[in-house]
Amino acid sequence: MTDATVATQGAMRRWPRWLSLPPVLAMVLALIAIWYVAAVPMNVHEVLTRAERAGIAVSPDSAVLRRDMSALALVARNPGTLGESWSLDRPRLPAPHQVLVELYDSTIVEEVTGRRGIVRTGSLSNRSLVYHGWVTLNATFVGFLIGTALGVVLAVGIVHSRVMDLSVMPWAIVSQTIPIVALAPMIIVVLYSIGIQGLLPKAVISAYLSFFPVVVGMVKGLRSPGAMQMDLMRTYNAPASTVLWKLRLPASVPYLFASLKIGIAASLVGAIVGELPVQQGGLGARMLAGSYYGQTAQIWAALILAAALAALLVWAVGWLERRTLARMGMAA
Amino acid sequence: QDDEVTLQLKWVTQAQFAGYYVALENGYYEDAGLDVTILPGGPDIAPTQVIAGGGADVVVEWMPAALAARENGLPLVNIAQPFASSGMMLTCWGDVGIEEPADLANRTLGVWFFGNEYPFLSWMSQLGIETDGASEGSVEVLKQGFNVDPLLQRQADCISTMTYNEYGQVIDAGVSPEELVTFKYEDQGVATLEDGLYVLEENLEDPAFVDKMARFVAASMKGWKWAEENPEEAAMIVLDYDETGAQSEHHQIRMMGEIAKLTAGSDGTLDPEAYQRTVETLLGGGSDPVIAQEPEGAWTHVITDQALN
Amino acid sequence: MSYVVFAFVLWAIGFAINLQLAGGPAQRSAAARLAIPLIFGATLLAMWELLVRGLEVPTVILPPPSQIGATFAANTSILWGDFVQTILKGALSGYLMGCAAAVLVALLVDRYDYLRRGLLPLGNFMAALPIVGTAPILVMWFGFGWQSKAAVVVLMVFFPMLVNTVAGLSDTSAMQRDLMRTYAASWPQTLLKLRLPAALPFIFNGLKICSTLALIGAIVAEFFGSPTQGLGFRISTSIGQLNLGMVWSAIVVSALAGTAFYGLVALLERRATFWHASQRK
Amino acid sequence: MAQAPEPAVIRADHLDLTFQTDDGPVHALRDVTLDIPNGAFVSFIGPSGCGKTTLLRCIAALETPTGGSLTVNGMTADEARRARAYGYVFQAAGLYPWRTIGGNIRLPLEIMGFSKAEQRERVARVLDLVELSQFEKKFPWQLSGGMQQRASIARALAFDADILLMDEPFGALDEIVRDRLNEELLRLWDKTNKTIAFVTHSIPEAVYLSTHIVVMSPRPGRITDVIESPLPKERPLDIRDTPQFIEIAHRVREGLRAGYEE
Amino acid sequence: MAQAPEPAVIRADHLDLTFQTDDGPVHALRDVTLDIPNGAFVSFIGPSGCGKTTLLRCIAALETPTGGSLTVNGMTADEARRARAYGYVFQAAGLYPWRTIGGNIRLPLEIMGFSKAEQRERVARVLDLVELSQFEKKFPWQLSGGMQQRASIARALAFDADILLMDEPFGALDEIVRDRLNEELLRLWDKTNKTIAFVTHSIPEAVYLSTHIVVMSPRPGRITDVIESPLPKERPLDIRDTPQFIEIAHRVREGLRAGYEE
Ligand SMILES: Nc1ncnc2c1ncn2[C@@H]1O[C@H](COP(=O)(O)OP(=O)(O)OP(=O)(O)O)[C@@H](O)[C@H]1O
Ligand SMILES: Nc1ncnc2c1ncn2[C@@H]1O[C@H](COP(=O)(O)OP(=O)(O)OP(=O)(O)O)[C@@H](O)[C@H]1O
Ligand SMILES: Cc1ncc(C[n+]2csc(CCO)c2C)c(N)n1
Ligand SMILES: [Mg+2]
Ligand SMILES: [Mg+2]
Repeated sequence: MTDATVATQGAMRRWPRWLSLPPVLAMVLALIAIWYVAAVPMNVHEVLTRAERAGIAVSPDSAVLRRDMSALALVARNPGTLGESWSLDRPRLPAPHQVLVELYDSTIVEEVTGRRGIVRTGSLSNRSLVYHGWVTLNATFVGFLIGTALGVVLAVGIVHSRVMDLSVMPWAIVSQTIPIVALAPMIIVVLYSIGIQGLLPKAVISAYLSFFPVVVGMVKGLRSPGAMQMDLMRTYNAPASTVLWKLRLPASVPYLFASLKIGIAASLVGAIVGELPVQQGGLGARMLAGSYYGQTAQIWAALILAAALAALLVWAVGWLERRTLARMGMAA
Repeated sequence: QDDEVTLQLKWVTQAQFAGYYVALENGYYEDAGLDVTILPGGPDIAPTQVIAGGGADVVVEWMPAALAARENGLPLVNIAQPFASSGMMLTCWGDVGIEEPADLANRTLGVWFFGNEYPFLSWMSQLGIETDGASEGSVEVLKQGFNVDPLLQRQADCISTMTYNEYGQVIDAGVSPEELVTFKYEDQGVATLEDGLYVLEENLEDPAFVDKMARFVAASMKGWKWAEENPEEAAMIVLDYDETGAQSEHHQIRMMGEIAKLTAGSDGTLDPEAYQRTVETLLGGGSDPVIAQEPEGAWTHVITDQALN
Repeated sequence: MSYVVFAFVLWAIGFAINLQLAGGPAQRSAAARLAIPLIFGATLLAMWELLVRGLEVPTVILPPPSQIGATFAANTSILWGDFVQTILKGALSGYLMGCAAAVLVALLVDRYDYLRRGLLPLGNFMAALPIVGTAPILVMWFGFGWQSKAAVVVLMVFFPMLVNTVAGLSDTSAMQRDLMRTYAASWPQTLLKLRLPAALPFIFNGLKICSTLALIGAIVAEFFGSPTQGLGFRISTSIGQLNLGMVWSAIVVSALAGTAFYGLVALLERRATFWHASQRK
Repeated sequence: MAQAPEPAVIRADHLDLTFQTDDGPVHALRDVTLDIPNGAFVSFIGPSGCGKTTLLRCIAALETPTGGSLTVNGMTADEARRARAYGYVFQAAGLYPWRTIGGNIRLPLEIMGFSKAEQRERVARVLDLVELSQFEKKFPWQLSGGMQQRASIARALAFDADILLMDEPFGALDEIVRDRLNEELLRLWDKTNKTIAFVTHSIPEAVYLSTHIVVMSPRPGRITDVIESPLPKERPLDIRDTPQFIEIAHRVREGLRAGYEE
Repeated sequence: MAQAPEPAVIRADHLDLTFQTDDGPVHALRDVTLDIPNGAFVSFIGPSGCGKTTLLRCIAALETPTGGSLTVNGMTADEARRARAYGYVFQAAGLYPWRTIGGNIRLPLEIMGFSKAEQRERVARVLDLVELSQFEKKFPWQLSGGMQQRASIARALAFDADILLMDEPFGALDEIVRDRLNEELLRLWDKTNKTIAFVTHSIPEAVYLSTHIVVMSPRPGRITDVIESPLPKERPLDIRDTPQFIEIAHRVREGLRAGYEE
């Protein structure tokens, strides 16, 4: 009777997974179309300046006059001279294909045919995004592990001690209002001074950003067993450590994973932030270098790779979550 | 058993620091019995802070920042000055009507901060131009980022550039030199010494340290001279050490060429006259001078003397 | 060395007081709930002061709180200017624009399921874009003034807010929706009378998350170009000048503003969602 | 109940409903034929999952049958819904926590566009009917479960639909509160002369309240028995100790058990 | 029940319990005096909020009385808890979703440090007792509500405490499932000879199961009546249609009503 009822509920889903692909594709296409159109007014100043240098008549004919004009007005007045909008060297907004080409060049092309590519040298080229993505990933993982461990330990403390709960929790919130990104260079310097260099400073920043969601989620999770569950343990006269191991921790697993998904994305941001000040590789260094040399396509390529990495990491945690919960018999 | 030396650069790995990378790559440091680690810098990494914390033995820094730090209680001493002259300048659009420094009034200017604003502020105060952007005849100052976009996008009429770096980027962006007007700080008489080597004063009391630094400076200068003579190879060495892989060959070779002009004529020994000029520029900062009083003991020839023998 | 010993003694004392407070009869009172974190914070500050002095940490690495306090007190007008520039002009305007836009888009997304299925996955991807990377682009697009900071903030708060609001709008039980169906209620009626009120807790959750994001976004964006004012500008410039007191003062301003901002939103939340289980004890 | 002399308000004819789920089809209702006469109090009883709720939801046009026909007041169920022909009371009170009791009862009135004055008047009337007048300004969570359930009944009564559909409205309440609400409900039904369809798990409740008891069998839900109650309209609670009552209850239990064993 | 000839296992003497809440004190129990003899099946019935759960929790040392005395097996309640003198069954089964049925039943055994072999043996035995042997490897959500509740009873039985405290264990189940579990529970009680304290809302359930029915009045919870059941130990479900049963049920209902009216 009720067995069947229970069993069917979990299986009901509103849409099969594959069904959401067409709308996503449609949105992506729409976005790309908008992007191409937007590139014209965004780049019009530079396009006209180049046209002028090439001796083509543009209106108005002085860059100083054009400076104060709206982009749309310039597009309207110079419809014939916009050919370069999608192929500028230093565009304000690179066209989608420019970004794609940059992505392709800085990954596959660089590794396969590049002077230092993996095909020639047997190791990843530091001119390729593959290498920098890898550098960032390493720091992300280490930071994520530190942050998660710290978060879990803090949460266990907070759940078991009222003093910790009352005193640490508010400051954990305050800690998140500190612009860590502004502190990153100082943190790195401070760690230099105690002889820590390379991956760890980035990981520390990464950990700082990822511990908070873990604390919040784990506190919730460790407290998720209801009064009844706790009472049951009391009737067994179980010590606190047993309650932690046998009840609180298993019960907090779904919460932990929800936090981990936020935490790993935050870790990635942390690693990237940590790479900005020190130009020693990684996607953050890459973005800054792109900015430094006005290579917008390079920034965009690194950005898109970073977002893709984040999506991948979150997906991976989600996969682990599904497996773990299924194994624990808690699959939703 | 080599002595360990950590060198903190002021900025990212580029030909601006070619001498050190050449010395490392060509084994000059090794020959001098040194095991040198070069830490690249970057935005918001203050070499002065790194050395204060003990993260480096010696740093590359601009003299204004070093003297300001000294006045703030961090006793840095210049032990060598591979850069004889300054590469800093203000680059403006010609078509906006700027021809001489006085025309800068009422303009929007991009300036580097982070301790690099001192020479600019001194210059403006010598010109008698306010920098608040509000009063008539003042300039509006923007904290420019790390690139030349503010100029190209015409968000600023002028921006700070280095002869060896940003200026080249402006040209690479398709701008012809004729479209630009530049004011070199050297020409304006407000040049300050750039890219010297600084150590903590207290360390100089240790003879072993002095000896180590002498060997370091000697090897570094050997690197610099090799770089001046072999700009292309030097640029390629720098390129090899750039972990971001972002630097381009073309740009680094050009940069090396420009850098060679600045290091030319220096054997590493600080020119006391240039020092004095720098100090006067900084002291003359009008109502808000960079340093309030004449520094003492801010440089020494001990190391270079020993190195050159 | 005695400083260090003293620091730990102080820590023990603070901890003991808190133990007393938390275990004592007053533990549920509002005063204790306020006093305990304050005492904790005060012990931390005192330990910081004593350890920095005791271990002779260079002040250009980590200044003691007393020095930070002194710098803060001596520069209130500068810091006020920075606060206005970064928080009021940059963060607040971006926050308002971003959150408002997100709620409007959420309504659209909620109305048209096609949009939801197309836009939400894309939104999640966009939300993963690290803003440190987008900031230089936005500064290039919107200039050095507060507008580019606001743009960074808009980008930063938009997706978390969107996701929360969309989740909130669908957080009605099947029963509540069926009830509206039995009344043959129209879509706007259902929205106004059921879904928006039901979404309020989620909307406020989003507003809270975004309040700290907004602050951080505005400050970070200043690193990529700014006028000669603002908290990000102050922090970056002061590090270069080795004026660490000023750096930390700016951080204090940011933390104070962030905490106050968060507190304000939390207060509004209590007011607006007094009926929600999480707000009742 | 078929061929009842009164005109049928709700008429189901060979109703079928199959849910399509990922695990294959679930037959919730099969071949349900039923006439509910005007003014009747019909209880539906049957084991969990037998389709009681589904049947009620079909009548309320919250679910669409996959076969057979269903008319309410001569219209299709959905037309009847648009005509606001019924009040629906769910198992949980389901009051909106952000509205006061008065505000909750006012909700359908606002939606249906009653004037402010009329709203006030009706809220007062139904609050009085369920004896919650002093609680108009209170919020739901400040009331006990029984009071909340009364408020939700008031909400369903406020707009004066002819038909009241109630899905285990008292399932979550304790016996004594339940007894009281049962009494009140009977009184209310008597006063307002509505047609009530009532789902319950409790045999005594079904017997005590109804003019007709519909016994259903487990999945796929079918009607196994329809018992017309010979009990008088006037029913003190004591009636439950009478042999007549016990006899009907016994018959219901037997019907249920039969459905189980099949 | 006072002065019962059997030795009293649980003895409450002028028990008082007042909760201090933000809205002032709540008197949950007042002056409760009660002896529960060895091997008895005692039901507690009373309106919602009258303190049934609170009383049970006091016995299990989950709540500390503010007045009076309470002994269990001659010890204080808390000593009895430490001696693991009782199994407690809650209204919801409350099985851990991450443990199989077998794992859930093993939980108290692990905590109490039984050997692996002993654990296996006991789990098998109690699973057999509640007829869930084939379900040992299943997860709770793969079982129906009634089966889950049986598993939770097995969990409480596993470590062989003499006293079983059950707080509305069948409150959430439907009538037919409930009937079955009632039968099973009686059988189990008969086999194991435990003392059972059982909270319920249902008058038939209380009458059907108990040797003693304790009727309680609304806040502050007091005992208004203790009815010793003359029904035989052997109780088929049909017994509920006998006049004797109806007579006791009537008495319980009157007692309840009296408590309400006061
Ligand atoms: N939306 C749905 N999709 C799939 N199956 C459903 C759906 N709604 C109900 N069912 C199934 O239809 C059957 C009948 O359900 P229904 O809720 O009508 O039973 P019920 O008699 O009301 O049970 P209960 O007494 O537990 O409330 C059940 O097996 C249930 O699992
Ligand atoms: N921890 C507590 N703090 C304050 N009041 C409480 C607490 N626990 C119970 N009460 C109050 O004590 C009274 C008795 O509660 P109890 O749960 O024992 O009633 P009950 O008879 O079990 O009710 P029900 O039949 O609804 O389960 C109630 O009024 C309840 O609100
Ligand atoms: C934060 C920060 N901003 C600007 C500079 C300026 N600067 C000094 S040397 C150099 C390299 C040559 O172009 C540059 C850009 C800096 N050091 N740090
Ligand atoms: Mg149902
Ligand atoms: Mg209870």
